[in-house]
Amino acid sequence: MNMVEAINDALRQEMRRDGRVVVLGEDVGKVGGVFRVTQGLWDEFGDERVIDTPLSESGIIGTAIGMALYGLVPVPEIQFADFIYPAYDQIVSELAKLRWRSGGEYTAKMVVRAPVGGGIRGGLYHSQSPEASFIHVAGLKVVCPSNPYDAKGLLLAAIRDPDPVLFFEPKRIYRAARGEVPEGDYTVPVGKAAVVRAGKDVTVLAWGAMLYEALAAADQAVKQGADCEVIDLRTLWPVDIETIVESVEKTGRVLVVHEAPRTCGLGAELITLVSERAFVHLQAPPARVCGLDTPFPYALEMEYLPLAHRILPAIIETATF
Amino acid sequence: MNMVEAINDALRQEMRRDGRVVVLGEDVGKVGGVFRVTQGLWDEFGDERVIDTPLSESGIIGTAIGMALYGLVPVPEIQFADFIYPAYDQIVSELAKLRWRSGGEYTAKMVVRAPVGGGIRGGLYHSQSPEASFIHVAGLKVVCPSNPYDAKGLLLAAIRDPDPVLFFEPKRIYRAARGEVPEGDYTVPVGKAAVVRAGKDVTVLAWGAMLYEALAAADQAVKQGADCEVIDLRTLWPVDIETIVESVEKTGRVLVVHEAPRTCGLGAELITLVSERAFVHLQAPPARVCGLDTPFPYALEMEYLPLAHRILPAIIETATF
Amino acid sequence: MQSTPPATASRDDGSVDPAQGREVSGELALALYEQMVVARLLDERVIALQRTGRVVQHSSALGEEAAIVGAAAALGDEDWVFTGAREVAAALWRGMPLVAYAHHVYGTTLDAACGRNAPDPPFWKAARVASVSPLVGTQIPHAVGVAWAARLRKRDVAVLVYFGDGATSSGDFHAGLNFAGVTRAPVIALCRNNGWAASTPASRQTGSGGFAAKAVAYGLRGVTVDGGDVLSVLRVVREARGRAAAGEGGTLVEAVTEPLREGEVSAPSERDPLERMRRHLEARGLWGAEYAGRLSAEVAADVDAALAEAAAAEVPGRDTLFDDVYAELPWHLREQRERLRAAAAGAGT
Amino acid sequence: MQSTPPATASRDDGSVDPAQGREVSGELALALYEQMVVARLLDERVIALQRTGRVVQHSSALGEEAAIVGAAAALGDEDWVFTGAREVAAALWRGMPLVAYAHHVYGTTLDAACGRNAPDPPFWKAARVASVSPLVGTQIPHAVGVAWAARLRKRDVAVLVYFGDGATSSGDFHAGLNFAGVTRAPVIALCRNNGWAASTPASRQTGSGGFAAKAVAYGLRGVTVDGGDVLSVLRVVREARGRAAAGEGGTLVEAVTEPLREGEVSAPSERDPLERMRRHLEARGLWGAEYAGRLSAEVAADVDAALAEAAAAEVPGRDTLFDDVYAELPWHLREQRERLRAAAAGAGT
Ligand SMILES: Cc1ncc(C[n+]2csc(CCOP(=O)(O)OP(=O)(O)O)c2C)c(N)n1
Ligand SMILES: Cc1ncc(C[n+]2csc(CCOP(=O)(O)OP(=O)(O)O)c2C)c(N)n1
Ligand SMILES: [Mg+2]
Ligand SMILES: [Mg+2]
Repeated sequence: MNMVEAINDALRQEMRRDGRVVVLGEDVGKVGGVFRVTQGLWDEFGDERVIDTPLSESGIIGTAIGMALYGLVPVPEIQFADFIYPAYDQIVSELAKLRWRSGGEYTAKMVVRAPVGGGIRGGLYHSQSPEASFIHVAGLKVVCPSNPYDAKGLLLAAIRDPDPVLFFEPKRIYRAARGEVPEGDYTVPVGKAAVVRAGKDVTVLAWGAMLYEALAAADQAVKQGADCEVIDLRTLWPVDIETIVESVEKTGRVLVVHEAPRTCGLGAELITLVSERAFVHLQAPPARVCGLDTPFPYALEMEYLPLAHRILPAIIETATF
Repeated sequence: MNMVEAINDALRQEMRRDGRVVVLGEDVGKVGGVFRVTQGLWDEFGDERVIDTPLSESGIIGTAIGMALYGLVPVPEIQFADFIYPAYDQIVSELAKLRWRSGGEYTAKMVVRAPVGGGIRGGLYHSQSPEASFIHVAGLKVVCPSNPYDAKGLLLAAIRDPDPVLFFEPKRIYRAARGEVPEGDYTVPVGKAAVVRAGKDVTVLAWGAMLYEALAAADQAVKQGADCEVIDLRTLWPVDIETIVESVEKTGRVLVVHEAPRTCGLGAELITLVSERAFVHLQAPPARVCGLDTPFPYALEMEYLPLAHRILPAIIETATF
Repeated sequence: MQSTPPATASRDDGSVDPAQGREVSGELALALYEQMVVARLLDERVIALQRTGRVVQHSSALGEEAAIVGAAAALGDEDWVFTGAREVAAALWRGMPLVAYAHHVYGTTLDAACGRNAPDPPFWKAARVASVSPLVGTQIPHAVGVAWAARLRKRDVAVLVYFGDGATSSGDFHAGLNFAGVTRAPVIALCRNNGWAASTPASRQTGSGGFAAKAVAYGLRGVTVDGGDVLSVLRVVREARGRAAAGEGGTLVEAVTEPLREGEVSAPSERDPLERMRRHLEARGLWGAEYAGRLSAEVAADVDAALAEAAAAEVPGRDTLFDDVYAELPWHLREQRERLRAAAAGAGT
Repeated sequence: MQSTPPATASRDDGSVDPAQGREVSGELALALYEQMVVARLLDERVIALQRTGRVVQHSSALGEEAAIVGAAAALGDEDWVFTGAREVAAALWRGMPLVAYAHHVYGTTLDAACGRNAPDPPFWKAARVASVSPLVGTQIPHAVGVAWAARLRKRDVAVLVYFGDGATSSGDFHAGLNFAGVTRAPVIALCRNNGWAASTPASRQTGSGGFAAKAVAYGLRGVTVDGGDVLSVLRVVREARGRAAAGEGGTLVEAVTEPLREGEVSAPSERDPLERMRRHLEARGLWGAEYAGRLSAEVAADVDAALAEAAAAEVPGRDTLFDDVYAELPWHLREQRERLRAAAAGAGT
């Protein structure tokens, strides 16, 4: 199964299991979304549970909040994460704060799905990774799976989570990442990272599509004598701090890879967390290999992305510091 | 002069000097804005240069972009920074990217003014400090003055800057921070920090209203043997990295204070920058004293803010590590 | 430039036509009046507290009580209400106790919102009065979402959402009402047009002339009503509620109000909605000096007792900050709570 | 449920009434037709390139050429144009060279945008065709801002902004047109209603029925026009341009179009706007087989030459990424540029 199929499977299973779950968004109905993630759901569940909306992201999230207040469990789709900004106010000012400002009396649990990241020649407005701008805001959980197994398990966990979850789907590997996915019900817990490559010299933190670049770089690095431990964060916030710190205490070195712009990205937070907690263990400056502090380019997107050839020298530098 | 008067003075002078400058926003006209920052401008310049707009922040920034394209120099006001999110898309997707995406042919220079921060019992929606969510986005400059002299000089520099600038005004000290302000024209350069207290033991980075808390804590810390160097960033991005690194190379210790939530705030970026550049000089874990990762509270706002009594123990801990 | 003259049952002297009003029972008419009297006095008291600095922020409804109470009174128990900042009386009408509102004003431990929000609007879950932020317009799509969900669930539940004329410029007004039109959600969007958004006159808010006219853009029904006339507002919103029940979709009601400036309250004008309703009751023989005296004494006692109780209550403790950010406290908030405790202990507080 | 039937000069057979059209000179009529022919062929060629994977993304205008070209032709040189993704022909009409567009499609060093954007829309500063993002609706307030600024400066400059029916749901449609109504900005908002936003039909986009009806909400004039009839579009937009010049404010034009599916192009229908204009020219004696043959040969040669030239051009170098983020390169971008150079050198690229 690929990621698209795994996410589709999770949606279908949960919609069968829980009649409160509804999917809404632009073009999610009959055509099954731009990436076909919701394909077939409209046929099975009809247009009262798989709903094509007007072209307004603020309206999608705003009305989904109302649906959730009434007791439904909406799973809105934002067609590309780049289009989430018109809904930024509804997400950060309303969705994130509702439970808190109402003393826990009102909640609007939902999972906001959106494809993120570059690598499909989408240019400025079809390639961004906006996680940091949501993690900075209290009250949201943020998830980003890197493979079909996690995608299904995390989505099922997210839909059952009592808090609002942003579920970012790395579109570059929608079809490229394939793997075994159990047919039945299972969850991958929100908040748990996975050590996908054990190693002793450098801890590499990555997620989504860039995980594969980190792994590729790690494979090359080992030939140059640097044995990386690669951790797939899976949940970006609240992050699995224990797994991270445990690894860095062992390796004494840390490197973060992400597609989003470098400045004020999640990488800065991860490095700061590590510096605060494992300072005495650190044997080299923490390092970042990130997207650039420029808009996301079209013709030069492979220059922008933190691909293996950029990660490798940073690993070696960190390992040999 | 206080901050309100200094900002008003800067606007008035620049509007006299440069006929292209227009002020627009909700209630900026006859009444001179909620905090009276634009008071008197409507009388002097009339309703074609000091313009009350409909209640739409996206419309304010969106039309200001058009005005700037035509050659005007808009200085839009967002009544509280908490209300900037409906305009987030126009700011991060359009304003920030216009020069880049048009190969430098089109630009929309403007200064977006907004009061930030807590301490006036404004609660969740009248107290926030959203700088990090804009610094993460390439193409914007972000400024936050802490005193009337800098406020006037930075605003004049910002209006003359070729790039879009977000000008965040710490409302808690709008009237409380007073000082000498030259009558005539002068600028405080965008991108330059100020060392406001020299010291040798710990570098403390702060800005806006929290600068005074940092200074108060530093005054107490020195009695406990910790001599702080306090730096007022003034420009939050692009930050004055030289001044910061030079100081940390000297002190070997760094602490950041800010009101915004801790996670993924500017503090994380500053600490990461320092860790990347001055790792061998660091003698203690870098520290943060920040707003909490909760929404901004009403009754308990003095618990939320990183006041001197919270900064002091962190300074001592850092100094004695 | 209203498309249609506002619906009103008022006579030339401004009072509400008793003939018109007979569709409303004496009991209901008195209840509406009394709710407006409570709202008026509550506003006056809280404004006074604001002057002393004891209360930081309050959004009063002086002169706009009829639009607020009349609309709320048209709903059923199962219906939902989303207010703007000024529609406290709608929550009270639906059963929020006065003292609960007083605790909200003071942000005490007994505030439903745990003192987390600056005053106004309050919410009251038992009566389906939703939690609304002071951000102008954001509640409109929420209200539409509830109504839409109810329609999907085939329940006869309607949703009333209040907002001001300024809010019609917000993107969320557009998003909300557009979704309402497409989904035929049973929503009643009540625009209280008091002519101003802070210092900005309605003429700089829209080029449309009237606000009800905006309904056309969404395929909703639009109606303008004299917002100083509680019985007309009640009637118009009841009609809208009927359309909702019949599956005919949403209605945008523009209630034109004349807010009183704070100084005007002590000298009630002919146009004051309380005075207009008073004369209506008088004409129906429901109002007399004795009743008036008893009512104002009772209301003052109730309001003052509520405010006094809340004024004496405690503000929430430090630890409560961290609750309800998430359903469960995650590690980073646990740490921040510990650190805050330690700093407070160190500072001796 | 259009409020008014669309303005059209078409006769029963779909062709444009020659009597109607005589207000348009033969020269202009031919120019309009030729621009539509160019647009059509360009679309066909780029769609073919997309099929091969050589071009990643393209927003075609098949069947909607008349609405696009007719509106653009109503403007003066000093006027501005903001397109949506499909209005490439408006930029070409105003003088953007074909080869410049071709460079945009391939994202070459000669692309005005330095290959930074995925294709469509292009911009062309010399002709006041603005830079627009593919985000639906965001350009509408920009257009209004330019128009408003021109009005403040007392210049007779109008602004044409194109968008689709889907865009009318965006918050920025509302914000932009609302500001236009209040400021009486000389803007012409051209909604190309092709019945669909991606897979979503107009009936799920709005409950309003027609899109021109939305003008009422802003105090703008609203008019519906047959978007397959280039001369009617020209006339209606000229009228709107006249109102703008006279200080009468903005107009929302709904141009109803019938987009062709890609397979339909080779078999032109009676409703095809090119065929309709062809028959108009024929009726006026402006069209003949010889002309047609020469025209299609010339257009094919021009289009193919432009695309071939751009296909052979280079993509921009790595360092160009960092230019134009700010007016001057700040320290962090200088560092990132160095690091990128080093990594590329290390990787041997
Ligand atoms: C998004 C947003 N922008 C601005 C404000 C500031 N503000 C609060 S009330 C108000 C005026 C509201 O006017 P209207 O909607 O007519 O309501 P009224 O106060 O007249 O009842 C403004 C501008 C806000 N709260 N939220
Ligand atoms: C803010 C935003 N949301 C969603 C999209 C994705 N999208 C691109 S075009 C489109 C449909 C636009 O429909 P319409 O406005 O009618 O224009 P048409 O394609 O029919 O010409 C959508 C949903 C986008 N580009 N921007
Ligand atoms: Mg109002
Ligand atoms: Mg369309």
